Amino acid sequence: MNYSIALEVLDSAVRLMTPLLLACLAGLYSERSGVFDIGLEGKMLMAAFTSASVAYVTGNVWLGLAAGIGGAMAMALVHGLASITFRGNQLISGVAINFLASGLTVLLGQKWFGLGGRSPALEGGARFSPVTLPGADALAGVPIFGPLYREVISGHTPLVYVAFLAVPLTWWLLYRTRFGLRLRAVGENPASVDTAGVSVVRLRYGAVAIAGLLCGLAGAYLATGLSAGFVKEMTAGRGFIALAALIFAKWRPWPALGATFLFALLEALANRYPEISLGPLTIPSMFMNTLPYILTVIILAGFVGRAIPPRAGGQPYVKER
Amino acid sequence: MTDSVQRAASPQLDPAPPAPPRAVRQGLPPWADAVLVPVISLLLAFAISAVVILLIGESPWAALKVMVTGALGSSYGWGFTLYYATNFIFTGLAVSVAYHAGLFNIGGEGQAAMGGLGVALVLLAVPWPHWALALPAAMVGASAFGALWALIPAWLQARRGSHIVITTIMFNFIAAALLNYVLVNILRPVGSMDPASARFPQAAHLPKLGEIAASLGFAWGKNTPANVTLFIALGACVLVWLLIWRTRLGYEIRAFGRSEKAALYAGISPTRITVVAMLISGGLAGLMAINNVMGESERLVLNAVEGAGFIGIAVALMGRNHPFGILLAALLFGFLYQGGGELALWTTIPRELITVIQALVILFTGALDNLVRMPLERLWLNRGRG
Amino acid sequence: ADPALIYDLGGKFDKSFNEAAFHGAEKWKAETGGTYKELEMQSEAQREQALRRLAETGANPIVMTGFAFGDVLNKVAPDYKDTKFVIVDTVVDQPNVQSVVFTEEQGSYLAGVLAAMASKTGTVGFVGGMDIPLIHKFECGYAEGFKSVKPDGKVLVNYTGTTPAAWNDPVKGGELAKAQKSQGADVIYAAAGGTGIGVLQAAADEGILSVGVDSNQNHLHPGKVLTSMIKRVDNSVYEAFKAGADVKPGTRVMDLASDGVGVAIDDNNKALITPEMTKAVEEATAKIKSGEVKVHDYMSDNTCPAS
Amino acid sequence: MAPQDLPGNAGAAATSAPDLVRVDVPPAIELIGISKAFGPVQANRDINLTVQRGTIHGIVGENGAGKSTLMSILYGFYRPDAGEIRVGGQPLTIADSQTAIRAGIGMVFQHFKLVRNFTVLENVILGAEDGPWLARSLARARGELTRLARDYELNVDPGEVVDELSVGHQQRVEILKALYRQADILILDEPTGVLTPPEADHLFRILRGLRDEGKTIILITHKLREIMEITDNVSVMRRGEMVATLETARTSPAELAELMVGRKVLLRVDKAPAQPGPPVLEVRDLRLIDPDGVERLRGIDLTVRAGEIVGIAGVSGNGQTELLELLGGFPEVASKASGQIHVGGRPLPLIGRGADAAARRAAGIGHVPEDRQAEGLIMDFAAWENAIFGEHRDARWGGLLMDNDTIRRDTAGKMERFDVRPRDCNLPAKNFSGGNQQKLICAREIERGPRLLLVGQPTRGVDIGAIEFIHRQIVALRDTGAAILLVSVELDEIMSLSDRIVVMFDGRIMGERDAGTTDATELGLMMAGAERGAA
Ligand SMILES: Nc1ncnc2c1ncn2[C@@H]1O[C@H](COP(=O)(O)OP(=O)(O)OP(=O)(O)O)[C@@H](O)[C@H]1O
Ligand SMILES: Nc1ncnc2c1ncn2[C@@H]1O[C@H](COP(=O)(O)OP(=O)(O)OP(=O)(O)O)[C@@H](O)[C@H]1O
Ligand SMILES: [Mg+2]
Ligand SMILES: [Mg+2]
Repeated sequence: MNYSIALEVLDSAVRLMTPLLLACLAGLYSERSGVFDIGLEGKMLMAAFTSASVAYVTGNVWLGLAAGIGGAMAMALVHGLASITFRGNQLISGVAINFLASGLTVLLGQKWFGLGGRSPALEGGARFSPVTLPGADALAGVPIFGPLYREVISGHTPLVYVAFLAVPLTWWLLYRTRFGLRLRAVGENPASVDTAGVSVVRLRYGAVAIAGLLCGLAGAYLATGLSAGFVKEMTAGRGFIALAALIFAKWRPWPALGATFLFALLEALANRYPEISLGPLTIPSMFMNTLPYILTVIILAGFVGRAIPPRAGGQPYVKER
Repeated sequence: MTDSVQRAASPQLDPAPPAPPRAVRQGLPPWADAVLVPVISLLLAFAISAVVILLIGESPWAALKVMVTGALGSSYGWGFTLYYATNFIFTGLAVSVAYHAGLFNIGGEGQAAMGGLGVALVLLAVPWPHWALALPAAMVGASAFGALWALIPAWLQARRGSHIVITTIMFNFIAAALLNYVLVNILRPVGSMDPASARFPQAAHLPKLGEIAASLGFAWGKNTPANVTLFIALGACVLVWLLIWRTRLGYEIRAFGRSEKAALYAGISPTRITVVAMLISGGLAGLMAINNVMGESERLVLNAVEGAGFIGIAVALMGRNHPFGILLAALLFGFLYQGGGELALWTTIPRELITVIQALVILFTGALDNLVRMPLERLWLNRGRG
Repeated sequence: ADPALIYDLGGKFDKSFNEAAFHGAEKWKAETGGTYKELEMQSEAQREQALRRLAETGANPIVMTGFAFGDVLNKVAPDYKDTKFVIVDTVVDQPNVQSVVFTEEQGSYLAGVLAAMASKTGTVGFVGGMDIPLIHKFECGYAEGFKSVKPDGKVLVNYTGTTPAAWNDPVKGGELAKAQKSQGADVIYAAAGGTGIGVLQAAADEGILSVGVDSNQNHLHPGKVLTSMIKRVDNSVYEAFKAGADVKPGTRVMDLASDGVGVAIDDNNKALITPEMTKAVEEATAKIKSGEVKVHDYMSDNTCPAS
Repeated sequence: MAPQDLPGNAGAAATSAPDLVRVDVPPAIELIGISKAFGPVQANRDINLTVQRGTIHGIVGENGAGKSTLMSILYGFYRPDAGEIRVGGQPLTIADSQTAIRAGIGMVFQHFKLVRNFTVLENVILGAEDGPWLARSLARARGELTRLARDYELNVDPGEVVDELSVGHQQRVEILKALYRQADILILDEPTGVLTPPEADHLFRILRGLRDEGKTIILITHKLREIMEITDNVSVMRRGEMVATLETARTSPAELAELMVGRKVLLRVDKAPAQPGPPVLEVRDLRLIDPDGVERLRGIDLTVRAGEIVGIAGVSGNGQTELLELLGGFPEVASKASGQIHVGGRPLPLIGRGADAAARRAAGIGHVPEDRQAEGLIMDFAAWENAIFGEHRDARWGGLLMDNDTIRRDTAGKMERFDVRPRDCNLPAKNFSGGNQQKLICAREIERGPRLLLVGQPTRGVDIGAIEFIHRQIVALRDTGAAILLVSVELDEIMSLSDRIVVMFDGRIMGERDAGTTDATELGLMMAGAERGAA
């Protein structure tokens, strides 16, 4: 594998990891606040749908983005109601949200566009277009770094940069601000927050809303950045992979970056090398497609110790002595 | 799903918990809690579904009629409803056994798919003379393959600390790939377009409930897929109930699921319970293949599970992880599946409406039940006081 | 009796052959003013029942799309001797069944010829949905056609996945197209349902050409889709409906000769098709029709000589 | 751990009796007609209470009497159904803890409300940050903490993670939290339940210091000795009602106990001298290294004979927990152990196969674990299920299927004999009070008739009535000839229950004393690590 191929694979990995990273960070906020979220998939899907629909109707991708965020936030609100206000089972709520999004997107899409749940293709201003970072061309001549900057770092749609910036931002928010301190506390021991006179409910809603926002970005990126419109079930399990990455990363922002990058890199490699010949044996495509999942299991078994989730996660907060 | 999920069943796993939260019992009588709350929640879910149907410009009343008559209005409808319910009973039980051990098994989909492979291999390998002989063998094949598919994640969880939620998700993908490969390259008869195995021998045909009825001299559910597996599923409910609430193993599973520390105090081995519970769970999921692969399609097709593994999660959670609750929840989902299928078949309403209705049912009965319970409790208390 | 049409699990609007079938039925409806019943499958278990219920309500003929019906139809057809069934994409040997099969390899061959001539790099790509025999049939014909023009050229092949999501993952489709482009492919043929949408989109974005499948997808990105390998499922449905109860049982091979398959040339891609290309396609068509060129059918032996 | 060698000027100031309080100052707290119900449970009924400024006010009452509820209402954690609260003479509606904090009220809960993976500093500023950015708050808090530590002897390392702190230090963090918020009125709910005697003494010095500063302190405790020692006034609660408020100087422990329980209570353990038989438990050179590589047991030698109670005294965290867990068959996973354990003359494997809790039970060991809620019981299980926990494999409980009726009948008998209330074996364990949970465990472990009973902290957080009962049962078991190894951080309990006392410090046995001849001072010195065998 020479350098330019490596760059192409990396470039692909960056694109593929963006929705995973956004969703993973979404899960991070929610779960760090003590609200488990297996509804990442559903929120992303809803966002992909609403963003594509509105972008198509208005021809403006930014309005689409706003709608995507709105769609995911609506789902997040449902999750918040169920798991915070009504202290319901967070897992069931997450499962329900996945089903709800899967059904509603097609139902509404069919009603509006009559294309069996697909949205019409987006064109021009209804899609995100790549941005060329300053100096990308000027630096192209610099050995090693020049091509890396031009091919891998520059030339993505804005949401990619948003996703990458979200990592340090999340770290900073989590560990350097009052909000972050309280957020981490409420996921570990909500009573400590409550007795300190801070509202557990408000904090958790805040976290769940941020999760909605980030899922909105992820979904919008899928529909208006990576592809040009909505196709039913287009999230294709990415919400679950993001969840796996979150556990992998042990609920921390920088490792989340690493984990999602690893997943994306494995997928990009499998895309680039759909069949690998090992002498007489050719690994069939089915297994190359599954390679990322197999490797995940191996890595988990070999290198990652026990992942301890936020202590209060999954349990509704009830005042006790 | 996260540890979130994996340990969700057991909040007390926290090594040094302060006083555990006490279930705030506020005087709602048990029958109201068990019947009234779910029924009202269900009605709420249907009411919102009606709004959704109105939104897409259809008549909720007509839709309801199609669903009810299609699923429950005839022996034909029941024949399907029971068939789907049978699938969901198995996957629901599978999820619940693991859940009692504090393990969140989202791998039902893959385990059921592998169960199908087990059934196919058993039935194609031997020219079975009679279904009564083939059935036990196929059950062994199905549960063994399902259990095997759960064993690896279980072992990794117990020994390597790999999170069972991730590994079971991954194993769903790996099972799909394996099946894809085996069906296309090994089990597919030469010249066949269909990535499916050959038909199982005619003698291995499981009696359909309709056929049994016909042989008893009355017409019921002719040509519907419900078959004798239903009885196996009912038997499984009873056995799981006995296992969980009557055997020492079940006792240990429940104890471990609620507190690992306490389990150690009582001399219960975490590794053993994790592995055994997952083997049983995977075996149950695998057994679903008796219904859909051996009983219905009589050959193994790609994606034979059709999401029943995931529905099993909802069924188990809604059935409060109790076999009887799971039976009821499976029937409810069987009804939704069949009624919704009829709706999509015979009206212009897209099939995704069923998905939405399912989602609302799961949401209201499973996660928003306090929305109903809280006001009811207040009502009860006031009545009690006044 | 009214005719009936059953769509396979992919659904009526799969942008693929179910949708083509729908268009055929609609054409018949528009022409004759008749009415027809239509059903979309919801689950594997419904196939048999759907057939029986339609047969019992007197629908005739009953047309179904997809090889997955083959097994069930074999069982059901004998029970309804007076009803005619038409199955698309596989052969069912029953006296009241018409089996319509398409020589996708021939249409794909022509697409391969065009791709080879349009390609400047000598490398083209193929993106399939799932790794199943039907899709290999497309792949193999395409590769053969391509090699007939550029024997030393290269065909890159990717399959999307192993779960049903493989048919609905435009993001992955786009990524695969980009990966193929980076390996030099400048024409990419997608046989992958909703995933193909992403392939065509990415090809258009990346300034390379793509080839659509099943129905005419040239209009999706005018001037950027080289052509579409069309499979006239619509025609077969239309004809079955028109024949009504007099549908002829037996196997109907929809090949190039009977205009069952072909490549779409219309206003959207006119500019891309040079006169030489037109000529090459015409020649190949003639040779295939005459039997001078025999396009290999992957299904016959599960191998592909061209790859 | 600071033993009693600190200057005790607090003692001199302790003379500030209530009559010295100037009457023109309004009381710090007035509660008027407070009622609170949890569903059908009336936790507080029409409670009136006045707490004078600058005093230490004790509140006593049985488990479930409503003490914590009342204080939680004052702290804005619960809303009262009826009643009025006045703080400093002004009526105040305390809608949430924020209001209480602003009114100068701080509370240290029975179960600490700390974030275990946060540092001390982070815990202290949580909810009282100076602004949206942490750096400023942290810097200010660090300075403030240094000042508080100096002024009140509240030394804790601000950078330490709370999980790593001893319970006593965690409590200091809770107090620091309140002081950092400038609390004038400090409520402490059973603060000494988890403390060692030196830690408790230290706490009391701090409390006296705070009082002398003019702060008001409300102290809930089950230990009448503490009430007598430190409070100025004391209120007694029973079944949700306030039955009396007395001047401490004018009452006695016996009177308080009777007011609390409604009957006379024996405050001393009444037991015959031990008749030691042959050795039952022999431990030789036992060592344990925990998974982090820390050596927790450093060569323990110990013998317990039939018919005697050997008490292990020691500040918690000196290896007692590890010793009990290792003997009980469930040391922390991945620990390493060496040495010998003999029970009844037969050697037992230390760790791994054949050394799990089930094998230990088979060898005749019973175990009342230190942490009843996390180890001894499954809180969601019904009492009858818990009553066989650990011995559920026994053939008495049925064959292939368990015979639940037999188990229920058996449990009902145990609950009867051990006075577990309410006497409903179908109730989940979590619905029993702490004392009754402990009685259930004792019933299970004692009635098995073990030849050796391991007992860890048997009466932590348990009220007087239940303590009395549990102690009597342990003595009764001894009198049947069983060997008993008791671990407790309550020096009182160790001294009154044991026949022989050994002191553990830093994973070693510091020495052995006869219970009849030793005293608290001697033991206290050994617990603080004074030379082996010295003193
Ligand atoms: N949620 C509840 N539902 C019903 N009854 C309860 C509940 N919580 C407590 N009780 C009852 O209230 C009584 C007193 O329990 P309480 O909560 O005071 O325990 P506790 O004494 O605080 O335990 P600890 O020893 O830890 O302090 C018990 O008899 C118990 O049965
Ligand atoms: N959140 C709650 N929900 C239901 N019941 C409660 C709750 N909190 C307290 N109770 C009940 O109110 C009564 C009084 O409880 P409280 O904790 O105030 O007693 P306490 O005097 O502090 O007991 P202890 O000495 O054990 O701490 C008990 O019966 C208890 O079970
Ligand atoms: Mg209490
Ligand atoms: Mg209390």
